[in-house]
Amino acid sequence: MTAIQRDLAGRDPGLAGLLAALGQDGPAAGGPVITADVPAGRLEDAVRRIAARPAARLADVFASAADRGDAVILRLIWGLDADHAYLVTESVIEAERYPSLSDIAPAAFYEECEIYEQFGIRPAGTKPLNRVALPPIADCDLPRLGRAPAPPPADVHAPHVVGGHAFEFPFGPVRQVGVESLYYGLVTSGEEVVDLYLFTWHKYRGVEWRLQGRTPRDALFHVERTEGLGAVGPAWAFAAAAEAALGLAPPPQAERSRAIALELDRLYNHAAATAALCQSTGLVIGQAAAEIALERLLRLNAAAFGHRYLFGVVDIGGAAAGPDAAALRRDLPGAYGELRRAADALLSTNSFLDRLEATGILSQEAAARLGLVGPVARATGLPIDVRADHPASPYAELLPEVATADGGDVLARFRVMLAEAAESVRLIEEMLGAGAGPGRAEPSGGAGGAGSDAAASGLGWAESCRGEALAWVALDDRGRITRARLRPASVRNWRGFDDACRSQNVFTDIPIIEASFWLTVAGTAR
Amino acid sequence: MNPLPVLAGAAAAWGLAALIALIAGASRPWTRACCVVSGLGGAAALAGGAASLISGNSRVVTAGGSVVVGTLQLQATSLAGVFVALLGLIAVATAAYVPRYHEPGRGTGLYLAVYNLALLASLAVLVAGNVVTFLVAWETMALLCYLLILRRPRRAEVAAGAFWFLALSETGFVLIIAAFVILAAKTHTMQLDGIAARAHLVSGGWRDAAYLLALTGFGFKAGLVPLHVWLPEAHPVAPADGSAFLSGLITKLGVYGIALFGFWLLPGGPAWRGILTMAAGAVTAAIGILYALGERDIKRFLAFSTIENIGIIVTAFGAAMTFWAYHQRLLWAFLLLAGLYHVINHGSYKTLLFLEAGVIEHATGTREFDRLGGLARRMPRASVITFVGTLGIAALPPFNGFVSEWLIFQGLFQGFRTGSHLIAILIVLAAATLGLTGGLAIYAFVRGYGIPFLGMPRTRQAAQASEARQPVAGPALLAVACAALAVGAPVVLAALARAMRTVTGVSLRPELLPGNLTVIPAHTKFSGFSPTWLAVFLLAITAVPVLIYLAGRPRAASVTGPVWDGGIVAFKPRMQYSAMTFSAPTRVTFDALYRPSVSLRRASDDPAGRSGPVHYETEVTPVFERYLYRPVIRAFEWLADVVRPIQSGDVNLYLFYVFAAVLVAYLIAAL
Amino acid sequence: MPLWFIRGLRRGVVTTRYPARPDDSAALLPTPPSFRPGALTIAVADRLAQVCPSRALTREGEVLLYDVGACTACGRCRAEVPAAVTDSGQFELAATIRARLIKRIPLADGGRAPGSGAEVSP
Amino acid sequence: MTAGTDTSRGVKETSEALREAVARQFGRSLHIRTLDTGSCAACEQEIRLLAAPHYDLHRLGFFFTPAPRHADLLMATGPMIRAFGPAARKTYEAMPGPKLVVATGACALGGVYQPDAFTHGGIAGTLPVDVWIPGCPPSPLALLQGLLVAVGRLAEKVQDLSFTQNGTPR
Repeated sequence: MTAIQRDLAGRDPGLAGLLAALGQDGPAAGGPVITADVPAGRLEDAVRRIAARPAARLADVFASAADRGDAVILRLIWGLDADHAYLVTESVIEAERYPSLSDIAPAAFYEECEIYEQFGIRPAGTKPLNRVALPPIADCDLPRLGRAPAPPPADVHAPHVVGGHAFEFPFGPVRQVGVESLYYGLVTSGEEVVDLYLFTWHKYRGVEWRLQGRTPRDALFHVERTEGLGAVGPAWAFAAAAEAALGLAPPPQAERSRAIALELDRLYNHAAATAALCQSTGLVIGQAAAEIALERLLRLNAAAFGHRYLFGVVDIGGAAAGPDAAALRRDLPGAYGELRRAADALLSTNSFLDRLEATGILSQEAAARLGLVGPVARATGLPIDVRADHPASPYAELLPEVATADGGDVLARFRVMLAEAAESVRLIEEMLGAGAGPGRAEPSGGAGGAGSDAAASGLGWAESCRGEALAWVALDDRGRITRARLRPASVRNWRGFDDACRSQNVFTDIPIIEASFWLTVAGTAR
Repeated sequence: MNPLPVLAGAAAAWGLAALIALIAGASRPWTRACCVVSGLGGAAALAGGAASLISGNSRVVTAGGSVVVGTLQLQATSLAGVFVALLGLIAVATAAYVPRYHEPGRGTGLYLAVYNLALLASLAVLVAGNVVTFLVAWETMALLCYLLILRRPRRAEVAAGAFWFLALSETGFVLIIAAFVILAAKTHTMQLDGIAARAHLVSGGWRDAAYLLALTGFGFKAGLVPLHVWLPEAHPVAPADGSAFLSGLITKLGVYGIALFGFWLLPGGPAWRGILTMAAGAVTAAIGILYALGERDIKRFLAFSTIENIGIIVTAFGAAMTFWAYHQRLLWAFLLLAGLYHVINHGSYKTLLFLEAGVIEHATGTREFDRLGGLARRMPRASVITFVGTLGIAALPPFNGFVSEWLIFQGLFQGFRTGSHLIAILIVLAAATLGLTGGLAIYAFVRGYGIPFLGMPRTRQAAQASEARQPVAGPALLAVACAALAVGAPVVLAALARAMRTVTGVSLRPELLPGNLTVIPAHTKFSGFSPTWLAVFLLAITAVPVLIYLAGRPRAASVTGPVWDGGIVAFKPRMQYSAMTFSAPTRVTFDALYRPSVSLRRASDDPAGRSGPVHYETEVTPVFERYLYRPVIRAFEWLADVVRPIQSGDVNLYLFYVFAAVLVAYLIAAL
Repeated sequence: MPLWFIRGLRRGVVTTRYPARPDDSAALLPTPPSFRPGALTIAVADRLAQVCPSRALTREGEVLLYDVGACTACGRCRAEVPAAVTDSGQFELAATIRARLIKRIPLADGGRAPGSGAEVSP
Repeated sequence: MTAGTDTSRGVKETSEALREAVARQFGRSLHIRTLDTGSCAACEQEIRLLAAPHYDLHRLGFFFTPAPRHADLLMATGPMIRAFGPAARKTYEAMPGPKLVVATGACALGGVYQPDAFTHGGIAGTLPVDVWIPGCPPSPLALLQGLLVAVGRLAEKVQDLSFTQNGTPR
């Protein structure tokens, strides 16, 4: 994860003040990742200070068991996009309760629920939590990352009761053909969608628990299979985290090889999303056109990297496979041309556009509040793109241009995806020019950068096809994982889905909205 | 034969029943006795009504006589015969229903006394031979119904509902008096047939005035929009049989009044009179069913559906008058006939439905659609009987509602025979409105039957409902009547047609029924169908698949499994259509009329996006109460405040008032 | 819509003729490994079993048990010991009995010559 | 429908007979219901592509149906999350017999996940599997071959492959 180093001088001086307020000395905060220890007592104040900062978003919240006793280490990851840095605050929580973060930064709510289920500590206040991963079975004794919560009191989980004249339309978990299992509780007044909630616990596989005790390379195998559609982004984030922990610097051609894989990943996912949009709007013939493009892109992946879904490209410390440059140069224009033609035809088909326009509108305020990322956020006008905000090599030199749109409706998302696809093609051609191939940086000296917890933990990120993918890894001195945190973009963007579905939309719009979000359940129920 | 003695017997029986109830109604056996007597009276009335249909107008019977109130005159006309027969049918069914429905007690005794007297008064209205008799009987009937509604006077909404009824009824009564006074004054007679005979003496203007007064006055009782507001208020608070009586008969008395003026006392008249009546009917029908779709309370729902049916009947009458104005006597008589047939049909199935609503209320303790569900499994008898009534009122073959509505439509479709394009268009417009009404009615009764009886129970009361010891015979009798009135339609129509000749002077016999059980809408070569054979055919085609299934069952291997639920943990009652969600599309389409107000509370409005409980309420604005009646009421209150100073309590002042009044009276007389 | 129709005609047929004719896109697919028994010693077998992330490879005495069903064709074994492992090129792997997917591959010379593992290592 | 519950041996003999019955009854046309028991969504994408122009499984008489009531064949992907087991069994039991179950992808065959508190590590324990399709994810071509094997229109090849160079790799 050799991100280009920026020094404090290049940054907004306000940051130094903020860090000082957090008790940080300036120089230590040089790199793209700033770590700050915040005592539990001052956590609330610190969150207020950081949240008040412009272009500071709460990217992730997670906990890990401390070495001693029942204490829990609460980590908040802030994306300080204007400062091109991530800020990681660590707080040791001894008590059962900790300051309610979601009251200050609403984006933290989902993670608060996760942490309750995994570590048995819950935010202060009486607001109920939601069920995230644990199935609603009376004696559910799934292994936890930490201590299991006490038998939950009645007020922990908000009951999904429907009152008055609305009724709940149950949809799933076994839904249409060829889609993932997901349960919608669709509350409707008969015409419009009054409310919508999701259950994903029936796909929860405890991946983070699974990774504990494995070597990073062994774990990478499971990370790639956590979210198979768009596997490169999370894999890269995880590998980057491990590299940061191990102090590895992948060779440039390997980084370019990863980046090419990432852009190919983006291409085929946006093609698949286009096909799904056509399907949801009943435009079968357009779906066929998009699927031709999709299949050709997948075959291009196979020709270039040996796997249709680009598994096994990313490796700890580099790339296990390099692109077949000849095949890419030969087939990419044709495959992308298919997508381009299909998209142009779609954008001139009014019956299609009418279904997309003003459907599933998501306000910029909501996107920012809920901490959404990727095309969904960019379609509301938020220019969040890790490739530009936190450029890890090789993106620092490439300067990808961030595609945004206004309106936040399905059409806006569609346009953003198309623009990104075009940009990806440009990036791939540029990187092919610079040369890409396999390669791996071997750990210098003893594996696992023998040492203290700080040295053996790292944060990694990548702009997956769905947006910012984050990973945080802590290794023990034998180089085995003690705690791995995976945060694919799906985890973030699902929480905007019900917002987009609610109110002015009717039943038939929901598949369209789902297609335009193009998320996976596997990614959020990991 | 002369029906009057039979009817006298009915009256006597009801009087006796009232006496029994008054004296010893508190105990169960005496309650039964009272009901038996009352039922006998009903049977007598039924027979009498039939007799008066067969025998046509019977001669007048005069009794007593005094200068002040005039004489008591009774007369069984064939027009009234229809209503008398209906009265008898309802009385019999109710008599079979009451003993199981009402728990014995003093209140029940009084209630039954009032009820039987109300039957008596209604009969009197129908056989009244002169104005005074009619008016006295009418007012008695109204007051007794007021007491009927006041079965449980402690509850506020009961008092309110009863008051709505009384207020509107009295308002209408004043107009009715005025109408009669005009006719009596211009024809110099108080006898109804006398008035009918000399109606030509009345000048056109007065005729129209009298008719309009009558239409409005009786409209209050019949429930023409916007004079309908008492029905949804009074029906829910009365006991089930009480509301059945109100809907089944009392509203029909209003229809009788309209028919009395429009077809007997003042037949014919200018076209606009018919058009106006038709328009009033069409509007009533459409608005009635639309409001029914917005209702959550079964009895209010049924009340609005009554308004709809009254609208259909009045539309038919109005169209008939229009045809008269264009010398289409055949269609005139035909539509009157169709309207009267719909009176009988609606009387039968609406009574049935109200009685069953009472059964449901007793079995579950609620009348709210959204607290019921799944009753078909718990209450099979009630569900079958209600289903018959529902098919009837939704005008679906092979039941009676279909026959009468088909006849009305066929009549309206012949608007072109008026020869005037404008009129033809107006009539067809009315037909279109009735078409919309019919469609919405089916929608409304799919809801009205499906929500309470199908699906899964929505509350514990619904899940534990039981129909043991619930009345069956009464509704079942009416269900049979519904079927009979459909299958036997040609016969009944033939009898009606012959009877109506005495009213209309037009013979429909050959045109309407060329034989072989086929019904023809007045003009041959237009259309025609046979309700009897339709019923037989429908039974046959339903029987065929059943037979095939029964024949094929032994061989076909079948596995019974649970419903496919998409793999959810468990179905919840909340996961099915509720009454309000089912009718949401109409609420959206006609929101200009409903002006629905929505209140929504949901946990997911929390900025953090947590999901949780949702509560969604939508209310339909009672437009007429709010924008028409409330101002009127305010105006009266204001007026009351204004005139209060007159009442000083000073005796001399009051004497002066009397003197002034007498003086004014003399002056008027002198001029 | 007619435009779509014309576009479709212009696009032509892309549908594979499989199974009537072989499909050349199959050549691109990742396929499970195929082993050179000559180069498979006990030591190599253990290394392969250790490197396989989906536990498709296990050594049972002098036999390498290869579970084609569990194999994800991730290619790690090939990367670990290129000399002993190649691509099988097989993608038609459907089986009606699970046991048919488990292959027993005998190890070379009963696993003597422990050094042999070192020769094939990269 | 206890076939879903009792484990492989009892099921195996019946599944042979079953496959004959299926081949006899609907040799050429078959309706498919898919079931995701915890996959990573890649298998789902490949299954969706079966209907895409490049593969077009309709030409072979296969059709997708969302209602298990109309389905003859269940394509199950993923390692069978324990919490999802009841839903999976419901789906299987909602299908009319004779019916086939195709375990699709390495997860479903027990490759990626080992049995533990979260997953059964493969669907064999929950549903009676008739055809096994390896691959991570199995390519549409592999899926087509598996489906054709399932209805006995294509002979399975894997049993006479040895996966050794001097064997018969073909």
